[in-house]
Amino acid sequence: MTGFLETMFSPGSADMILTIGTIVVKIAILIGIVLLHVAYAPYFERKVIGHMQVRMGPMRVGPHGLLQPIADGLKLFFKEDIIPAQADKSIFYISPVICLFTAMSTLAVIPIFGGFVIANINIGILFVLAMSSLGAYGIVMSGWSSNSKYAFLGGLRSSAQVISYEIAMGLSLVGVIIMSGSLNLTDIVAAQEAYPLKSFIIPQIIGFFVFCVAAMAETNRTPFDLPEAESELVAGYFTEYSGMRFALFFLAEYIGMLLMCAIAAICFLGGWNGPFEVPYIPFFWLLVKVYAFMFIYYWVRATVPRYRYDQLMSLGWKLMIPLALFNVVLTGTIKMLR
Amino acid sequence: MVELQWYLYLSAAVFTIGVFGFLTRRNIIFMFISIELMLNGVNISLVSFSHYLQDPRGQILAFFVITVAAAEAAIGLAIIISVFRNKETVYVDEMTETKG
Amino acid sequence: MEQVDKETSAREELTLSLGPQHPATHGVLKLVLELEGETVAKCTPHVGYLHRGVEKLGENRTYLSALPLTDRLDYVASMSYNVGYVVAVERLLGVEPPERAKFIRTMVSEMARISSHLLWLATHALDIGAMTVFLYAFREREWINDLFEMLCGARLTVSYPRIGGVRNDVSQEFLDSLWKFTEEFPGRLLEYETLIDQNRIWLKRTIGIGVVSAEDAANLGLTGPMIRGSGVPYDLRKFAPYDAYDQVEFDVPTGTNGDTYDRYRVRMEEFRQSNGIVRQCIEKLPPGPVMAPDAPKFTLPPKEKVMEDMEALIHHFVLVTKGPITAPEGETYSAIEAPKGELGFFFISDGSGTPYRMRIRTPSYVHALALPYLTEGSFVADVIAVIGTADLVLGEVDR
Amino acid sequence: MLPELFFYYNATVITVLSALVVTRSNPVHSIMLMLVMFFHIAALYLFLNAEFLAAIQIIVYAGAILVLFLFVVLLLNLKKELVTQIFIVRWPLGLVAMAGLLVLMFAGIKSFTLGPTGDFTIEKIAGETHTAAIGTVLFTEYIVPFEVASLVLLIAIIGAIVLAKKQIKT
Repeated sequence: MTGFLETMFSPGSADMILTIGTIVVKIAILIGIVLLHVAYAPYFERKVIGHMQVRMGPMRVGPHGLLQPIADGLKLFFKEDIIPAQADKSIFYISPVICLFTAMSTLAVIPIFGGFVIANINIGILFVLAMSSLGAYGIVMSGWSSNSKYAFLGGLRSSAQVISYEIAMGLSLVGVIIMSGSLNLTDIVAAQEAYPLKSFIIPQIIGFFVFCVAAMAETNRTPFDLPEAESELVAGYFTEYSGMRFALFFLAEYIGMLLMCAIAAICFLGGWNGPFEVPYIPFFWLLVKVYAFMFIYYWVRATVPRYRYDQLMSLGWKLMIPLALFNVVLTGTIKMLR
Repeated sequence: MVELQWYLYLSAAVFTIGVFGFLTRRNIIFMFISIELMLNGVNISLVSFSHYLQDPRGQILAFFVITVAAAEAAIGLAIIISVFRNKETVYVDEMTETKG
Repeated sequence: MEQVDKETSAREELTLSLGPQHPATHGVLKLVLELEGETVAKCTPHVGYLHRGVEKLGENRTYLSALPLTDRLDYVASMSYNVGYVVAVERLLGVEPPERAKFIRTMVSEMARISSHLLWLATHALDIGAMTVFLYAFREREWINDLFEMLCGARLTVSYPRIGGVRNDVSQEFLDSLWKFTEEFPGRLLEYETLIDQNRIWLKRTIGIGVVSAEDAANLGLTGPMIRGSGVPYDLRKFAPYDAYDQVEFDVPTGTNGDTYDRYRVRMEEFRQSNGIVRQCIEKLPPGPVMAPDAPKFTLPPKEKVMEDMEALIHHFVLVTKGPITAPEGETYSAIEAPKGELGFFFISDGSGTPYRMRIRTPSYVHALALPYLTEGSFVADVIAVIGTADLVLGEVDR
Repeated sequence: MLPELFFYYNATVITVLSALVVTRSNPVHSIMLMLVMFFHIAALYLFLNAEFLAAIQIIVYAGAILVLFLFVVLLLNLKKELVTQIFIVRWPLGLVAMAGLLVLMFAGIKSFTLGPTGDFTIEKIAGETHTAAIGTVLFTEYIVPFEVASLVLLIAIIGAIVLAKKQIKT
C-alpha cells in the first residue's frame, strides 16, 4: 500500500475531497453512535447491578429512569469546574483530554461491519495496543498534577497496572494474529469464518480468558479497580476532578470498556458474523456480543471483591503472562505442524 | 516530493539539540532524555534512508536502535534510582563518587 | 542538621492522613500513616473528633435520664448499650429485674448483636470491594430496625430497657414477626456466605491479614470477636452471665489464626448463635411483669397511675426532681458482652441521685488503639481491611 | 504540495518541541512535550511508508520508555528542581559545540548523494503489507542480531531489577 497519507494527499487527486468527506461522515456517525452507547452504558450498568442487589437502580428521571443519563450529563456540564490551588494547571487541564483522545482514536480502527471502518489500516491491532498504552499517560498525569496524595497513589497504581496487563493483553492477541496471519481487524474477522462457530473462541480459549482478565484490568474495572478503589484512595486519580473534566474521565472509561468489548468480539468471537444473517442490520451480531460482554463486566462487578495491589501484580506477571505465552507457543506449534 | 536532504537536516537538528541537552543539563534525568532525543534523530535518518534507498535494512537498524534504547532506559533509570537512594541527588556535578 | 532535615522532609512526603473524612474510616477516625511505597511503616490513630463528653454528661444527670446518652455511644447497636447501662445501674442500686424482663432484654440485645454484625459485614465487605454483600446485609438490618420500631417505636436510638426491667411488654404480634425473622435469617446468612466465604479474592484479602496472637490480643486488651478470632473463648455471656444468658444455650465460636478471616468466621458463627438465642428466648419467655416491684423508686410510673395514685405521684415528683434516692455509696463495675466486645460501666456513687463518676469502657476505643499493632508492616489496602475487621464505631471510641 | 506542507509542519514541530524538551525546568512537562514529539515522529514514519515502525515508535517509545521516565521522575519527586539552576555554569560552551556540530553536519548533508536503490519498493510493501515485509527480512537475514537484541533486553531486565532492588537492611 502506498502510505495512507500519500494516497490521501496525492496532488491532483480528484477523489481527495470525496475521501476526506467520507471519512468525516463516518467519524461523525461513529462518534454519535458511540456517545449514545456510552451515555446509556452507565444506565445499563446501574440497572443490571441494581437488580442483582435487590434494588431497582435509577427510577426517577423519566419512565424507569430512562432519562437519567441526560440528567447526569446536564448536571456534570453545569457543575463548577474546581481546580486545586496547588495543581499543575496545564497538565491538570490536558490529562482528561489525553484519556478521552486515546480512547476515541482507537475507535477509528474498529470495524463495525464488513467495510464500515474509518481507517482500515494494516496495523490495526498494534494501533489499538499503542493507544491503550498511551491511556496510562492521562491517568498518571492527572494523578500527579492534582497534587493530592490519594490521586498520586491512584495514578501510580493505575499506570503500573495498565502497563503490566497490557503485556498480557498483547500476548493474548498474538494467538489470534498467528491464526489469522494479519494485524488488520477486518482480515481477522474474515479469517474466523472458516472456523467452528465462525470464531476463534474454541482454538483460542486460553487467549480469550487472558484477554478478558487483562481487559478488565486495563479498563480499571472490578476486581481490578484499585486505582479508583473508593474505600482506599477515595476516588483514585480523579479525586480532585469535578464537573466536565470528571465527565471526560467517565466518558473515557466507558468508551474504553466498549472498545475492549468490541475488540474481544472482533478478535475472539467472530465480529459481526452470526449464526444467521439479520437483514438491514449488518452490525447486529457485533452489538449482541458487545452487550453480552458488557453484561459480564457488570456481573463481575456485582459479585467479587477487590484485589490488593501486590496480588494484582503477581496475578498479572505470574499467571496471566505465562498463560498467554503458553498460548502463543501452543498456537505457533499447531500452526507450524499443519 | 520531499528531498532526502530535508529529512537529514531534521535528523541532524534533533540530534544536535540532544547533544546540547546532554552537555549542558545538570539533571541526570534530562541527560537521559537528551540521549533519547539523539537516538530519535538517528532513527529519523535511518528510516528515511530506508525509504529513499528502498532497502529494508535502515528500518531493521531503527528497530534495533529502539530495542537498545529500551534496554538503556531500563538500566539507566535503575542506576538513577539507586544513586538517588544513596546520595539523594540527581545532579551530576554533585555525584563525585568516582572522582577518587 | 541537614541530615535530619532530609529525613523529616522525606517522611512528610510519605505521610498519608487517612481520615477524618474518608470513605473507609466509617466516621471520623483519623489514621496518620507513614508509608514506604505502599507499605505502612507507622500508623498513628487520632481519636476525639466525635467527642461529646458522654461520661461528664452522665455525671450531671439522674441515673434514669442518663440512659438515652448510651444510645449515642454505639448508635449501630444502641440496644446492647442500653442493656449494659441498666445492668450496671441495677447492680449499683441492688435491683433485680423480673424473669420476663430478663428474657426480653437478652432477646433484644441479641437482636442488636445481629444488627450490629450485619452493619459490620456490610461495610467490611464494601471496603474490600464486595458491593453486593452490603446491600444484602442492609436488607436484613432494615428488617431488624422494623422489628425494633414495632417493639418500642424507635428504630435506631431505642432507649427501651429501663432500670429494673423494660419499658413495655412485648406483643404477640412482635414475637410472631421476630420468629419469622429467625426462621428466614439462616438462609440469608447462606446467601452472604455464597458470595464471599469461599471467594478466592476474599480469602486472599483476609487470610493472614492483621494477625494477632492470643497472648498479644489479651495484652492489647482486645475483647469480643477480636480476641475470639485468636482462639480465646472470652465471652462475658459465659464468664459472667447477666440477664438470662445462664438460661439459654449457645456456643462461643473461636478462630485459630487470629487473622481477618478468622474474625470474619467468628462473627458469621455468632450470627447463628444469636439467632438461636433469640429463638430460645421466644420459646422460654416466662409470663409475668416486666418491671421489678421496687422499680417505681427508679423508674417513672405510668402516666395514668400518676393521675390516680398518690404514691405514684410522689414517686414521679421525687424521681424527676431528685433522682433515685436510694443509690448507695460505693463503687461498681459491671460489664456486658456488647457486639463489639466488653462494654463496661464504672460508677462511683456518693449517695446522691447522680453518679459522682461515670466511666465507660468501650471496646471500639481499645480496638482503635490496637490498630498500629495490627497494621504496621502491611499494605495500605490491608489497613482498610483491618479497620473493617476491628468494627469501629466512632460514637463509642470518642464518647 | 500537500506532502511538503505535511513534512514542514512535522519538521518544525519536532525541532521546536525537542528544543523545548531540553530546556524545561520541570521534567514532567519535558516528558509530556516529548510525548507529543514522538507522535510527530511516528507521523513522519507513516509518511515514509514505515507503518510498523510508527506503531513501534508509539508502543515502545511513548508507551514504555517514556512511561518509565515518568515513573522515575514521579518516584524521585523532584520539587527542588524547579528552583535551582537547570544548566551547568558553562552552558554557552555547550551551545557553541552544538552550533559547530550542526554546521558540520549540514555541510556534510548538503553534498550527500543517493546510492543505488534496492528492491524494497513501495509496490512490494503494498503487496505483502509492511509488517510482513519487515518481518520476512528480520527473521531470515537478521535472525542472529534479532536474537542478540532479545538477549540485550533480557540482560537489561535483570540488570534493572538488581540495580533498583531495595538493599535488604542487615
